[in-house]
Amino acid sequence: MNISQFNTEASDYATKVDHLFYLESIISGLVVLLVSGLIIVFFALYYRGSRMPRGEVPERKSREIEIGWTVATLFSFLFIFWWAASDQLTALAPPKDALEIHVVAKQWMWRFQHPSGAREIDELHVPAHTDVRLAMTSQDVIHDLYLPALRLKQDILPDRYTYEWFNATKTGIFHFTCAEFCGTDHSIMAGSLVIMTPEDYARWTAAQPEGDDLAHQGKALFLSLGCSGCHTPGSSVHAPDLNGVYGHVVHLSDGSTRTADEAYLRDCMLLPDSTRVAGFPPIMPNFTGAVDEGQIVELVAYIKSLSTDQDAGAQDQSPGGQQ
Amino acid sequence: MTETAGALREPWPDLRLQREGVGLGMWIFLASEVLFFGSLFCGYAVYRTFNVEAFRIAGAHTEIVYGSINTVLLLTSSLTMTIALRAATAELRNLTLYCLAATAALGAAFVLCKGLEYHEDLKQHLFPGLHFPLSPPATQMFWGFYWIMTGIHAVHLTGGIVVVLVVFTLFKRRVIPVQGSTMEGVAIYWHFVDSVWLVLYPLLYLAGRP
Amino acid sequence: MSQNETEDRQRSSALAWRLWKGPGLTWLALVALFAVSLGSAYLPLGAGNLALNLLIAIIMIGLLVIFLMDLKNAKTIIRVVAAAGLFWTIFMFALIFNDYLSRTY
Amino acid sequence: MTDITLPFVPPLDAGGESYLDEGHTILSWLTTTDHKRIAILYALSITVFFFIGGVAIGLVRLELISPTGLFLTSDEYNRLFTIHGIIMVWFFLVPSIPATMGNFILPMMIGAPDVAFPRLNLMSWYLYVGGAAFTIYVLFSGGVDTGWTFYPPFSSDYSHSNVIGAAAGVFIVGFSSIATGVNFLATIHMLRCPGMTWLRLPLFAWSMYVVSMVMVLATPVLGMSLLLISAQRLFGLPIFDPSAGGDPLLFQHLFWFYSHPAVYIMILPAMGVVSEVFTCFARRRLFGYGFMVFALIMIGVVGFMVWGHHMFVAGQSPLANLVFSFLSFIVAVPSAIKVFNWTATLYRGHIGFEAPMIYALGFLGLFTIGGLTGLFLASVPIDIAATDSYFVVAHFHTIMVGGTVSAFMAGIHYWWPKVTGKLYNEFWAQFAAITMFLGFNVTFLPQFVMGWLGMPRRYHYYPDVFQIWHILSSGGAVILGAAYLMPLVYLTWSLFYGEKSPDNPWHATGLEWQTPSPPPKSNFLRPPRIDADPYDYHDFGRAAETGDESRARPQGDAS
Repeated sequence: MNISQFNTEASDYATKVDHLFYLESIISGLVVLLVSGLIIVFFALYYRGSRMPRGEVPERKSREIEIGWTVATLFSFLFIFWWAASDQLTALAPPKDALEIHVVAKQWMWRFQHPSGAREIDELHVPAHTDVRLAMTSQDVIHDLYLPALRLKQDILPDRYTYEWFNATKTGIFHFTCAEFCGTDHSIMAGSLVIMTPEDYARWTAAQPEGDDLAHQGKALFLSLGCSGCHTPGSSVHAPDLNGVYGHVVHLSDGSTRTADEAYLRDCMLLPDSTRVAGFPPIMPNFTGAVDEGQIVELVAYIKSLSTDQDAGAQDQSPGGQQ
Repeated sequence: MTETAGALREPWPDLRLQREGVGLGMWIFLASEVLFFGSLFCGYAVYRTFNVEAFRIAGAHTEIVYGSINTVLLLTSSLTMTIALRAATAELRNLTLYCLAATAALGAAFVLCKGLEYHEDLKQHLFPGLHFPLSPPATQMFWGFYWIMTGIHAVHLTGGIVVVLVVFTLFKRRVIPVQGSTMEGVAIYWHFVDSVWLVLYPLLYLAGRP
Repeated sequence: MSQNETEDRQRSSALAWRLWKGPGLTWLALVALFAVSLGSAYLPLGAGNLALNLLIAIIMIGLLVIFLMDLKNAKTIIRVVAAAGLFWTIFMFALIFNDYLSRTY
Repeated sequence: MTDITLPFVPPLDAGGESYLDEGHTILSWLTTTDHKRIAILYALSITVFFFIGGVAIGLVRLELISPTGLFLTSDEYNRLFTIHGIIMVWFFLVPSIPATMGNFILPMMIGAPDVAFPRLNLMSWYLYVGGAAFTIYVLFSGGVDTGWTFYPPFSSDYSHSNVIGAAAGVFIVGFSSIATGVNFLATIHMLRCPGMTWLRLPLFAWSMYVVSMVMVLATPVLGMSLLLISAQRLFGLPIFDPSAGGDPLLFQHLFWFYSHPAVYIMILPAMGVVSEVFTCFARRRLFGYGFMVFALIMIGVVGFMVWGHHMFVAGQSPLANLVFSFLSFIVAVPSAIKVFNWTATLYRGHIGFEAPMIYALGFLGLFTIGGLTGLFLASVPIDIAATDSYFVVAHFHTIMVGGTVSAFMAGIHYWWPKVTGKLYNEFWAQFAAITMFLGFNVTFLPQFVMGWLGMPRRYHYYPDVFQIWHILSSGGAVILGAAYLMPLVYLTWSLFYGEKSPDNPWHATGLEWQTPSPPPKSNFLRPPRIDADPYDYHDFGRAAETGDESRARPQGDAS
């Protein structure tokens, strides 16, 4: 293993983080030099028994000095805060149409699902110069996908989606690992991040054994689980039509409203009672235990595809992950 | 000014300061307790914000009769406790003893009521777990808080009853004089436990009524 | 001797009445508020029910703390301590809700 | 300066014999309500735990010499670093300075015969022992592997270790802290001697005041969070279970609501100690006393509002990240002010190089480094990259071990003659102080480096590119361990063979020095009274003319 798998600046964002790090290192270095320099000078001059005349210490001045360095410290700290916060804020919003890769973490392995349907374990292939968004969830405890070369880290929680996104600029093989303590084999829950040129990535995807993309796999599940029995326009059962629902606001039976994003669709399968759409009977079965996180991802991808086919703009309204 | 001799303890110079000190110490401890219960209320508030309907459904299943009786019992016990403290300050020894006994009895009645209520709840399997009768799942969250909140409150109250009984015995046997600083601390603590219940009552019993 | 005793008893019963009066009135107010709270819970006010009930609870606690716990006669430091508990709880609520209410996913 | 005279005259000690001679049986120690003896009980117990925690991390550092491990399984490794964290945080650092030096010195410093509630004080030690018993039990019943942070759902549903026992131990020891806090607050409010106004309180007393406030207001929230975890684990109440609408992050909020202020519980007393030591050994008044007091209070209060910087990657909202980041920068200001003030205190002094001063300087250097790296972690983008890595480990060890333990040592050496009436060997003390500083840096500077390079924390096996840094760090740990053992030896030695100390060997001001060493049971032979500001080492407006001059006033000179 090589240290460059960790500390390479593999994206523009990583470079920005490093710049901030250098800035703070310089400021900190100066403060340490100042304080230790002063201590050494005072020792050299005023050690007990030195002949240095001590003279008066004007007490009146001390107030001005105190206010002086309080204000100076405050402003330099605010300056660093402003710099850091602007970095943070510009990195917040994931770009639209990012390539979305689903991540499922569990004790102690990683599973990645590409939109093309390709799956991999403990290895993540991504194209360079492309916005990539990772939608992550955990099947058990809290994990954390740490991508050192991209200076990214995000906890992954059970029953919830968290996101991180990047646009890598360097190709190569880098390290990724779990950063939130998750039990016995926490320290070997790691893998390789392979950043490839977009062309290589396309070739790699094409070479993957599973031909169907996520949405098609989802459709197959949708049929085999019997969802289609109710959720089709012509069905005799009174259930919401899923065409175009993704990204739109839905009114729930308890009077609240939610936007139909990934988290909502997921809740519909696992918590049907609290996500029931107004005007529909409570007949949706609870799929907890019947589908795993990977299958939920496929089903959601299918329902999303029902919207993008007919209403290309729908996804723009999705707040999922956006800040 | 008859029996103060045994009341003064190290390191206090006089009884007035000692009483003030005990009062202050108890109030500081209560500030700590406020945060203890405050964090519990904060959890309840967060979860209720996101599960309004589930909390309403779950709240409809608490035993409002027991809850209401208990509220009145505790309010009354606070009254008797106040009188006990004032009587102690005024050196009315018998009144102090009567009121302390009444307070302990009201407290015990509360615990008894609470026990009956728990029994009733358990009969309906209202304990989060496999056989929990309500849905959606967040109703279990409400009941989780119900058990923890009432449980911790009951522990506090039981502790209070024990302390009141001990103080009662010590007064009765004239081990310590009533006008010492002891009553100060006991009374403040008792009122605090009562106040906590006044928050629990609307959160747990009135939440799902209409 | 016996006259002394009667005087004593009279004095102490007068004293007892003074002891009971303030707290007794507070107790009546508390029980009345409790009744209002219980009754209002059955009015269909929607989200207003909990708000009203909590408001009443806060008033009740206020009465209890000020009159029964005698905060009205307490030294400043004790009021500061009581306020500290409250303020720190508010810090906690404010900063935790700052997170929850601004989450979008 | 007006004299607020409290109507208070402490009882006087007739014989004036030392508190150590009040009883020699073990029972007389176990039933004592004397704050000085309780301090000694605490000192002994936290020393035991310091070395238990030290052995645990020693094994961890040994194991980490090899990237693939030497002799432990991953489960054993996880249990070792967890028990190290739990013991060091709750059984050493939190009670370290307050329960020992605070208990011993604080009442004397403000001229009180004892703390306000002596029996509560003893009870707090027994609570500590009770919590300790649970922890020892956990140690022998297979340990606990959640990390000291107890995050659910791992701790509540997935861990196969003794989480309940560990949580119970911490819960109980928390009440010991609350009891100490209540006691100190009441003591400082009610029992100051005549003339001891608020602005004449020495900084150590102020630090005890603020730290007690933090203990009282933060600890209950920790208790509640542990109780909720235990309820979920024991009874299946779904408090943090997302499938019933729960949120594991709520636990993190509650936990850090305590555990960030806990960092201030550890560092504020250290700040108090070094303020005493710097002034005494520089023969100078504290520069900017008022600002120092204000800074302490600001740190105590604002320190409660910054906990979210532990959760920047945990999944809290970006707005919350921004707010907590801002507040974290704000809380760094008063800390920086304090560093500048201590430095300025040396100006035109007569600086002596006795062991307490060297330890205090070690504190100053390491606290500066630790504080500045805190700025890195308050910046969201850097924190995202560095959190949960060795950078964070190095950062908080620099504050808590480099800072607090150095100051703890400074205080132990400074007040050792007062507590025991014996003088320790100055050469060995200076040698240990310098070794400790060097050993610390060799241990933790490599951790900063590897952390920033990408070495995650709590890792049993690690990529071999980090091995060189781990070896350096383990080597430093050996030096550090030796440096910690040295005081144990020469201080114990001094108890039996040390020279008898004069009452005030450092010619320090401060009421605790105006009484015999060791002090009598009631602390003072004559009623104490204060009629000057603290750190009265020289007249206003001028530095002390000579370093040897004692400005220590004879006790009770105004009575």
